[in-house]
Amino acid sequence: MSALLQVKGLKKRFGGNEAVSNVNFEVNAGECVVLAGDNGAGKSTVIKMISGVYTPTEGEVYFDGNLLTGQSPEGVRNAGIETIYQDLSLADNLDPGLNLYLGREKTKSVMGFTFLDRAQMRKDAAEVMKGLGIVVPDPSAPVRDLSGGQRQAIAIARAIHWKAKLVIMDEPTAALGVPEQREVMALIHRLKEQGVGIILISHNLPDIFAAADRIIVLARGVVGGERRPAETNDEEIVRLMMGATA
Amino acid sequence: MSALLQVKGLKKRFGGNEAVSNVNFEVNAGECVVLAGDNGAGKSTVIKMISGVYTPTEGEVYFDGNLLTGQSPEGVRNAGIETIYQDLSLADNLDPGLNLYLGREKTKSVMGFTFLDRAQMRKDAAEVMKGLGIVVPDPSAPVRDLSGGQRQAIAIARAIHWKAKLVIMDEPTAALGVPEQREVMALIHRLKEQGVGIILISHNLPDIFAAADRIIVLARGVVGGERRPAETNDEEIVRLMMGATA
Amino acid sequence: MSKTQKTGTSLLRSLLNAWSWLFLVLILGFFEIYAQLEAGNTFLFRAYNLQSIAVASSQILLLALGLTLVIVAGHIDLSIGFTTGLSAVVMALVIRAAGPDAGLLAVILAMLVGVGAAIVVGLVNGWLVAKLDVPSFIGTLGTYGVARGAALIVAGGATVSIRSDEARAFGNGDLLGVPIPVVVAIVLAVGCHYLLTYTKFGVHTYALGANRASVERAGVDVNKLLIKLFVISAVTAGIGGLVYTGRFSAGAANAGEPILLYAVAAVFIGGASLTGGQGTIIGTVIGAIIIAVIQFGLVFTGLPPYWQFVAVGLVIIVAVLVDQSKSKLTGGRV
Amino acid sequence: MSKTQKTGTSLLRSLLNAWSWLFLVLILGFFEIYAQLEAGNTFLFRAYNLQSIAVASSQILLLALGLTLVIVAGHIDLSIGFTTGLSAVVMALVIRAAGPDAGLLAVILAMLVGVGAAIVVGLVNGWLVAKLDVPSFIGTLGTYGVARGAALIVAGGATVSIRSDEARAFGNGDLLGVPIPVVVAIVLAVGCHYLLTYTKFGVHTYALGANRASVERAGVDVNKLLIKLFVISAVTAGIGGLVYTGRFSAGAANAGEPILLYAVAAVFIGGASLTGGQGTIIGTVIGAIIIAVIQFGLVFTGLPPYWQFVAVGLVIIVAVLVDQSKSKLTGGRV
Amino acid sequence: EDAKDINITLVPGLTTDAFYITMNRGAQAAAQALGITVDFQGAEEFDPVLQTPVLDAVIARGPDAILIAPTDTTQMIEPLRRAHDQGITVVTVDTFIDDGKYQTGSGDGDFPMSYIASDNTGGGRMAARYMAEAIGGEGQVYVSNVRPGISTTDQREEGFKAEMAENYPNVTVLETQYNENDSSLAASQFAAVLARNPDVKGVFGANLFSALGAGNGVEGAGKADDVTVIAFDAPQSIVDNISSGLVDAAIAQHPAEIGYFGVMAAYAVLTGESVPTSIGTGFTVITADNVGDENIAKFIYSE
Ligand SMILES: Nc1ncnc2c1ncn2[C@@H]1O[C@H](COP(=O)(O)OP(=O)(O)OP(=O)(O)O)[C@@H](O)[C@H]1O
Ligand SMILES: Nc1ncnc2c1ncn2[C@@H]1O[C@H](COP(=O)(O)OP(=O)(O)OP(=O)(O)O)[C@@H](O)[C@H]1O
Ligand SMILES: O[C@@H]1[C@@H](O)[C@H](O)OC[C@H]1O
Ligand SMILES: [Mg+2]
Ligand SMILES: [Mg+2]
Repeated sequence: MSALLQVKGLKKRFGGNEAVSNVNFEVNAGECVVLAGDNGAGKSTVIKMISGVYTPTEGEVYFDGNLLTGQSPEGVRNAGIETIYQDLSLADNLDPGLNLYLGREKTKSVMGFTFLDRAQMRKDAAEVMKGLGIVVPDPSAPVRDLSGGQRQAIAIARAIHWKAKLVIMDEPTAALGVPEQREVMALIHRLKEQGVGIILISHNLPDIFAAADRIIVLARGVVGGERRPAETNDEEIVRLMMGATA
Repeated sequence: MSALLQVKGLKKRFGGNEAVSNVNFEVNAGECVVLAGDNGAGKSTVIKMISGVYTPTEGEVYFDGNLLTGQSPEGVRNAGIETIYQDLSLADNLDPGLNLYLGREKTKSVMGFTFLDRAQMRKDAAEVMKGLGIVVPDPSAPVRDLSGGQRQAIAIARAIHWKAKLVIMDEPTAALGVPEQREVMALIHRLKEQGVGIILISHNLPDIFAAADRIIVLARGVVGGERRPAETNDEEIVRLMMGATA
Repeated sequence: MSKTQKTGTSLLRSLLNAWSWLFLVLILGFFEIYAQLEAGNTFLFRAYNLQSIAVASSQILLLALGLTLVIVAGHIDLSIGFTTGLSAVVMALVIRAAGPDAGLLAVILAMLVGVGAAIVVGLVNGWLVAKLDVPSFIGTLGTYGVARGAALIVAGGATVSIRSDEARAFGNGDLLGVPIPVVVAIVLAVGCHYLLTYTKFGVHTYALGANRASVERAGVDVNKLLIKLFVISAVTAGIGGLVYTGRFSAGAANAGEPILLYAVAAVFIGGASLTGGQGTIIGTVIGAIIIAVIQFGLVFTGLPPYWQFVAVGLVIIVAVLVDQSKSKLTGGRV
Repeated sequence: MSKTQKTGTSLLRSLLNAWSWLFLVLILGFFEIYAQLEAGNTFLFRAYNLQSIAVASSQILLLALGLTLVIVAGHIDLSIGFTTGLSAVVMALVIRAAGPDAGLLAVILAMLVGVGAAIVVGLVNGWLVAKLDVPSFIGTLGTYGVARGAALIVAGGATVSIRSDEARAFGNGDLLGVPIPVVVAIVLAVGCHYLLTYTKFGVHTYALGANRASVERAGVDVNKLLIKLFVISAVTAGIGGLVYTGRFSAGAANAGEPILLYAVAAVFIGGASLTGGQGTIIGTVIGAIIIAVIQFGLVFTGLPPYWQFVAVGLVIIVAVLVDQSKSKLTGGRV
Repeated sequence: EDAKDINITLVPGLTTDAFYITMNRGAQAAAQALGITVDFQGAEEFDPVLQTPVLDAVIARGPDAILIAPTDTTQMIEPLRRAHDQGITVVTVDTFIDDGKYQTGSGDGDFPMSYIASDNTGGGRMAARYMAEAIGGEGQVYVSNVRPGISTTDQREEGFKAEMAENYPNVTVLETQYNENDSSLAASQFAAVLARNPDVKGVFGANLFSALGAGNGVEGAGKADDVTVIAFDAPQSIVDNISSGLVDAAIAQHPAEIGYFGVMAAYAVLTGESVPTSIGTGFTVITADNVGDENIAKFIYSE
């Protein structure tokens, strides 16, 4: 059986700076691959090339055996890949319900006319966020007014709410409180059990070791090494991050 | 000797929602006070009332014995308080140097005319960030193009670059890599040694315990408890966050 | 730049939100009291006055409706003034070509062709902004020139006069006492309100105005969305041109141009912002009515013309201040 | 909405950045070739042509310079058209009051009073936007009306004609062959470029356009900054009024209004954006020159007037496309 | 100089007005008759700031003569002097510079060779006389105008008011209403004036859009029989409104004649003949009674 996701020779140049050079890896169904690496190593750039936000300078991505590269974010999402972006990518002027359903809004029909079902979406959002341990005081307020952690919870909720085959998470717990971080870790385990593939980016070593089936360390745009958690330890991972050769 | 900062009966209402109710605490020179609490507990709201971004609905803040409440962010900054905001508050279109010096730009004089000293500011920025373990590929690129951690490093650099008496840090390491997180922890210690007061907001329990002289736990807008690290442990802090009564 | 923002929610909510209502009521009250005390007659309680104001606001509104959507999306459409003119001229030309005995059918055909011409402008705008990434200010300023030139060239001059009772009835007739231009504007306003508030399209428009990445990454085809927005803007403006030709029995290339600024003002008085992501149709409707009421009311009070310029300026500022103070009260901003 | 953004850096960098130069050279080349082949004369190598184009661009530029700063800050100033008119009329009135033998001193005094009137408008704009939080579009639309009315009222009509050799020399004379209006525009352009690129004030302006919180929290008094910006905008527009009165020996209340749209277009062609945070003086200068060149060039080629509207529209779009394609090439956006 | 080499450029007050379009037709007719070429180049609005750069570019083309409707009496003197200084013959049509008295040896704007026009002030007076007769010599009327600062329309208003003041003491001229060339606003302004002055008897629309709007406002009020609308200029749309009774009369200038004589005068100067410094073309009042007449119909402007 071939891998769920295959990343082949990805490269990305911004002006004169090569942020990512020749990155290769695979993700299998039900597997959590952690992308680790220092700030500016190129992690977010790699996942944006997968999710369709950036076009790679070189290289291809295959998903379920099909070429994914060249697709728009829309195409990638429709193919079954959900992404939690590091910048959250929320519409600040909309409420949590609309952000949760953005692009896939719920509607109801009244006298032959289709109307957005704002109330239902709000209710659903409150529920999904409660599952993450977050209660929003006013569910009809725009997300601009929410706290950092509450906002991040919406971005997470949005990605896990759909039956995706692969979920990409770029530092999903960075702004979360302690209990919420634990919820997300539990969530990752549940997703894996359901056969969902996961790419997780994190700077938190305990989380990395707890979640990862494989750890891929990026250093200055190249893969510095790939380890199974059982085979390695904090120090080695940090050393790889700093650019020690594998 | 009275405390460096005194927070008295702060309250903040947003529409119908009371985000912060009656918060009191003090920070002494050379002391690091950690504000802990679950997402949406009101931590960021409290520090924004100190830094002049929000006007409190009720209550006052005294700094160095003088009333601070009512001052603009400008006045607060001039009084000697630097703040790292959770949203970083960077000017995305400017380079790291200009962001570092924003509001206090360096100039040089050429034939009687004053010019911004962009080159010097860029150099300084590169240096301060290097001290945090961060190298930016193109120091003249706008910070919009930087990675999440690189951006956070600039916000940190900006706050510590000035001889402040109090530094407020709202989740300063959330986006940082492992070595950079360690740098910031070391930095906090150095600042304390220099007699600088610190308010740190963090969701990272090890960091909280490593940095704090006192831990103040906020739960749903009220102070749930205050502990010295030596007197408490992870579980108790988390319990307090969840709203258990002290 | 962070201001209290308005996004479409329920009709009731929008109504309550829009304190501009209050201001509108205030100025209407002022003019009525003035009429009673000073002139011993009435301002409000005369069907003719209300009809005139309603028709004037509807002409502004027809440009402002589609524009509201474009502005909510964070863009601008400067071409609508001359799109109105193009559609007016094209409609007139088709009626003229159909000959003096052209009946209702010919007029309807002419209207369709007129709107068709407007749609072409909208498609070009959308294509420039979406596909070629031209900033909308420049792209639509370009099509402003092109539409203007095209209208003048096809008209062979400035105006094309027609004689058609059907067209004239469309512009000057009424439906149960409501002038047809007003009926048209109401129908389009309801349609645009529905689009902006109750459909996916509307949500995506608000999201686009706030943060393009949010909708793009959520899997929305932003290019298609942009093209639709500019076409809607062109269509409402184009319908404005049809109404113009009907009202004045002449299609004029510059039919909409003098109204453009008022249309933009109506959208902003209605709560939209240059940066996008906010604004409502209800707000725009109130904005257009406020403008029409003060234009009418100041003449009615007999204020000397130069002072009218000053007064209109002041009222526009105050209209927004009233709206602002409400956001302050409700704590929308801190 | 994320586009490649331009912020002021060094002069050289700005120059290199602005591919609009290239476009300008292209259209100049086109007109020259046309002139040589079709008419057997020259377009470029005649002082008269260059002077005419330079004067026309300088009149646009005087409105566009201060406006660039306001737009970079994320705002807009619609009032400048009539601020120009107000200052023109006030200058003319003072000269007239000084009598027929009024000398240079009276003219200088008149200019100061004229600019003073403009400053009042700028202060009001700044106060509305900064202190009362009125959106700049509405606030300056309001002062647009007020300035217009004020100009007409003080002028007691539309124009105030004067006879003053000094004023006339200011508008029509030259300095080493360079027309004085051009000299004035150059001096102001250099000043504005200096402000925007080399001073704290300029950095704060860019930051304000990108993210108000960034400058506010960095301890900058944003209200003061906004007031300064609107005053600068009013001052350059006001100086435009002085030049107008000098050129035409008359102050007209409408002096700046017909070129407002060109001024705004110049700023946007120069790389600014509706959302703020980008734009340069160099870009605006090129934008103004491009507009003046095509207007002059199209008449020069004898293109019929309606086709000129079309052509100007197309050239504006292409000017921006050229600039866009460069950002694409340099990978500014992905 | 060979006739076919003679080149004249006609610079109208604005290019998008039926009046000037018709003037151009007359000019082209003359050009054809003489075998010369006449170009048409102008600005989009009646405004000296916009007209000046067009004029500058026209001068750069080096025509033998410029036929121009200057957009301001003082403000266009300097720009036109540049043409004169280059040896280009200047003739003004429709409007004039300075005092309109040329070749007298005095005044800044003495250099144009001839001024061919129907005088706008006179047209305004004519409108006033017709209006006063139509309303029986008494009552309230007002002028619907474009915006302050357009010399032609300002002069029409001036003439209208002067005539009323001098000869019709029982006619009250109310405040002028400015409509920015927006017929819709002009219509709503009529409604407002009527609401304030229920007895208003007449409107003088100083240009096409003003009159169209006034006619529409009158129709909406159902006052077509009680309120007299007089239009200045006579494009087809106004004539249609006369037929339908919304507009009572139009003061038609003779733009085609102006254009024709303008070219003839310039040609004469260029070929060394003398021309009168001022040529007046008349007005024709078009009403429902004479609109069918062929001799009148020829004064309807082309659109
Ligand atoms: N749009 C862009 N334009 C130019 N350079 C960019 C852009 N995006 C990223 N970079 C640069 O590419 C490099 C990799 O950035 P990336 O965001 O992928 O890092 P990262 O590994 O996600 O870091 P972090 O942990 O801080 O989020 C950085 O040096 C960054 O400055
Ligand atoms: N501008 C605002 N308008 C309305 N409500 C707000 C606003 N800012 C914050 N809130 C609400 O106030 C509460 C406290 O928010 P705050 O940002 O202080 O939380 P926090 O403790 O910093 O959380 P986090 O750890 O997630 O950053 C939250 O429920 C939030 O939704
Ligand atoms: O007749 C013309 C008028 O209709 C236009 O509006 O302004 C210029 C005039 O000469
Ligand atoms: Mg990243
Ligand atoms: Mg927070």
